Amino acid sequence: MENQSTDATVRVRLSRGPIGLANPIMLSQSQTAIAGAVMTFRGCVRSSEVDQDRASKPILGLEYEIYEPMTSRELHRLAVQFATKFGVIAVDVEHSFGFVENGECSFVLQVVTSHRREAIAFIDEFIDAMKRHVPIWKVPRWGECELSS
Amino acid sequence: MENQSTDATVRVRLSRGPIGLANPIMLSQSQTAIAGAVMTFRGCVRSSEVDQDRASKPILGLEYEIYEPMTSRELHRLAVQFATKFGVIAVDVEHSFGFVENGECSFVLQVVTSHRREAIAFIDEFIDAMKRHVPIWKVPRWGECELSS
Amino acid sequence: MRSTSTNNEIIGELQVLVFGPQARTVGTDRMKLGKTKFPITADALMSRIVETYPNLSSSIGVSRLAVNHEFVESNSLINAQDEVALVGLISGG
Amino acid sequence: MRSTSTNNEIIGELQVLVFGPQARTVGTDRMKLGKTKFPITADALMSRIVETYPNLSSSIGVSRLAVNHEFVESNSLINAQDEVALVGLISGG
Repeated sequence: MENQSTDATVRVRLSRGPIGLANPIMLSQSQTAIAGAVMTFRGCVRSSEVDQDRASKPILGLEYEIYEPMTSRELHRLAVQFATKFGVIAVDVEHSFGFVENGECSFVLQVVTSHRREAIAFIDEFIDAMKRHVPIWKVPRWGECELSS
Repeated sequence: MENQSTDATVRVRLSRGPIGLANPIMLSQSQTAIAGAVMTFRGCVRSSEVDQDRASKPILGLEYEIYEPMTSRELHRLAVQFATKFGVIAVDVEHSFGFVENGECSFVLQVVTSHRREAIAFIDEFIDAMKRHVPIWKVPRWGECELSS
Repeated sequence: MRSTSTNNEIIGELQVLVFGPQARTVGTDRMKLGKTKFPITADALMSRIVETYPNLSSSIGVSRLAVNHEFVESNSLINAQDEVALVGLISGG
Repeated sequence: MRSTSTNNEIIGELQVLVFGPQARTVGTDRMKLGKTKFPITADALMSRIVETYPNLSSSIGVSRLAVNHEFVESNSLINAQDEVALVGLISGG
């Protein structure tokens, strides 16, 4: 857990429910001058999930749980770590908590770099690390009739 | 130049001048059901370019030249080729021609896939191939006073 | 957290937060481990969790403990006043 | 395209489209190669281009010919009525 510094603009947000189209990252004039690549990744909820028996079953959506403030802290820590590694200009991370219906998006990652390769590497490695280290859980809300007897 | 077919929705456009925020790709209901990853790459004009002497010099922007209909055809051919390779759901390619001022964007690539890895691989390989095969040229408009004697 | 102290040794109930699919598995979001001797290492606590909640045995291997919102190593010591969370089966994105 | 035919051999001026930095280098977007014998291979045409426009010698190695809007192999034959373009120093994105 080394202490890292970066010149990158890093923003992390957790939002209740689905995330609409992300607001573009605002850049300063000096950042714009060197910003050659802007990449956005949106993770969206598909209409089926694999259940415990490895069968694909229809879902209504996913319920996301977080553990604040650890979730925000880990997202921020990883954003700074990989922004430093790849010389990123700015990064914006937004993740949902609560229910996200299928067809909607639960995760938006935006990154601005000088060149394409750093942007691609940042997105790839950040998401890998997020899936290993950031306390975010999803629970499917299955699409079949739930008995309300 | 094999004849390839794909189920992907492929759209290619060439636009005069800078490209604003891209319109999101419209998906059918069956496409939305399996769309887990939406990636957007924007290529933007930086405020300096390397000149013939390998020195970095300020520019006002870049003048893009195309060679129609070959430019569109090659973009479409590559989009179909890599969409097929990576099982892409939908892809949208937009490239500028004419003058694009620095700070503005000249290229927007959007791709929709089921999972992140295919989206990243598509963007990486498509852009590599574009830079090798698609007839698009850029000419810097240098930022220094041009003598108009 | 109720605890009793004897000769510098604290014995008490430890609550461990649990989330997502694991919380569904154990039927609570707050596991209770009675008569825990503090300090306890993370490793020893993991063992006690599985003993007490055997349904977690299939997922404990991919789980880590967070103490006061930071991941800890297996030999870290956990004290009675710490906030402890089981972080397993995470799946952001 | 003006051309004269003698014994199935066509001799004429070939125009080759050129773009971007290479067009700036040669000072035109339409290179003219007089007295070209058709058909001519892509390879032979490349040689003639460099002979006629020696300023292109540094970039011809990264250039290809497109005939009727498709890239061609080095041994492809180019005829008098074909539209020919030099595609080099491209840099989309």
